[in-house]
Amino acid sequence: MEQVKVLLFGAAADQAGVREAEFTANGVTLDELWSMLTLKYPALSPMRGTLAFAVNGEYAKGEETVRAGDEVAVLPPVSGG
Amino acid sequence: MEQVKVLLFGAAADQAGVREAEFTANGVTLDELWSMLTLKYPALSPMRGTLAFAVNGEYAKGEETVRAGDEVAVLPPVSGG
Amino acid sequence: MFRIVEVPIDVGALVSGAFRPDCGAVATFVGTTRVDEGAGAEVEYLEYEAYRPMADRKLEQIGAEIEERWDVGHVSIVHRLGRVDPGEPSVVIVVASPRRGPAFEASRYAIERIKEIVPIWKREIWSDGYVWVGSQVGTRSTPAG
Amino acid sequence: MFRIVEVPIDVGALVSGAFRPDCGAVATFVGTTRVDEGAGAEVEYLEYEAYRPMADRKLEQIGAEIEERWDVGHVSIVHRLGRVDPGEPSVVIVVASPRRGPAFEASRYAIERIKEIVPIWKREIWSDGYVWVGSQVGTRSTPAG
Repeated sequence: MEQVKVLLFGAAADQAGVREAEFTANGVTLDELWSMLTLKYPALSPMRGTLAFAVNGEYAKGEETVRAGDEVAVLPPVSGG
Repeated sequence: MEQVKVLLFGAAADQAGVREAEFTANGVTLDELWSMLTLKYPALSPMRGTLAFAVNGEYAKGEETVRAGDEVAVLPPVSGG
Repeated sequence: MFRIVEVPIDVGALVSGAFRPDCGAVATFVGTTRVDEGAGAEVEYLEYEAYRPMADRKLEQIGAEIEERWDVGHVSIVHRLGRVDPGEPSVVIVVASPRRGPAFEASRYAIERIKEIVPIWKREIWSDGYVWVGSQVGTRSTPAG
Repeated sequence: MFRIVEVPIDVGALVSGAFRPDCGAVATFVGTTRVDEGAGAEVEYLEYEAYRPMADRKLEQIGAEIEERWDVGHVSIVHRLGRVDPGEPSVVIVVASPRRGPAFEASRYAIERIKEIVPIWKREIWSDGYVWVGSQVGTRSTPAG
């Protein structure tokens, strides 16, 4: 399988209108995956500056490589507590 | 009545061997009362530097005047909490 | 003990669970739902969601950071998800230490770190819509309210 | 609520009693009996005494000082007297505030002030004698232990 699973939370899930998406990708950067994501869900675009990302449950930067089978999370500013 | 009641607490009660004493006094300073107290309970003398006093339930300095009917308390360093 | 739960938190049991004969100080922080008011509306409740199990691991990470930095005998953090009504606890932090300085510092550190790194989000549900705290995205017509 | 008691303190009830819809933060400090060890002996329990009603009034004074200095919605201080066994609470301070900064600061202030101005004294009862904390007067042959 060549799928990357993307999970969206909080305000990002709201803006995209979905909490989960799948993309056919392997060896792309998080930044490239973000482009694929905003192509499909353009309402996410303005949020870019506020978002963080996680790959397989750990924070990751835009240049990090994503492989098939990875789980990517789109994380708005956390507001626990 | 011309009596001043003196209450002793903690280590001071231990050193004096009593928790309460009465002195015939009116218009003396706390320092003068302290002299009367140590005359009766000499073991208290070495504690002077560590002690505080209260007159009628409020902290008071050595030069404060004590009148008949007042309640004086001899207070070692507090250690609540 | 680090836990994310979807039921009310038993604060008393958490605090008592931290008492130990080798510790003289237990500092506790409880975050509760506060009713803000603005623009003729008010917060009715908060609703929390988390990215799990990442959020669970980040709570554990905060516990490990505390044990590296301070002399502590016990650290518990419990965060609630779902609807939390006004005055109810959403997060409880309990730190026991031999001395009070480390207990106070570590409990404060824990809540600051939760607000930095734990993937949990809250919506304020107002009488006239909701707003995601921190993102200011929602359905209220006056989200700054 | 400021109280000096001679029975175990119900910490959970005190903390829950501070939850209010206009406050988002509840900071609690609990002082517990710690078992020190030294010179082949150990602390078996603590024993507290107070000069009342001055001690009661001084607790109330601390509450008033806190309300002058910080925006708080609730302050409780309960101090226990008599024998307090290892791991048991001798003092519980609970402060609720709209925001966490004042809650942390005020709860810390309360315990520091208690140790400064409230006429309460504790003895450490060791296996080989007792010592008045702060005065170093007692029956132990090695009171520095």
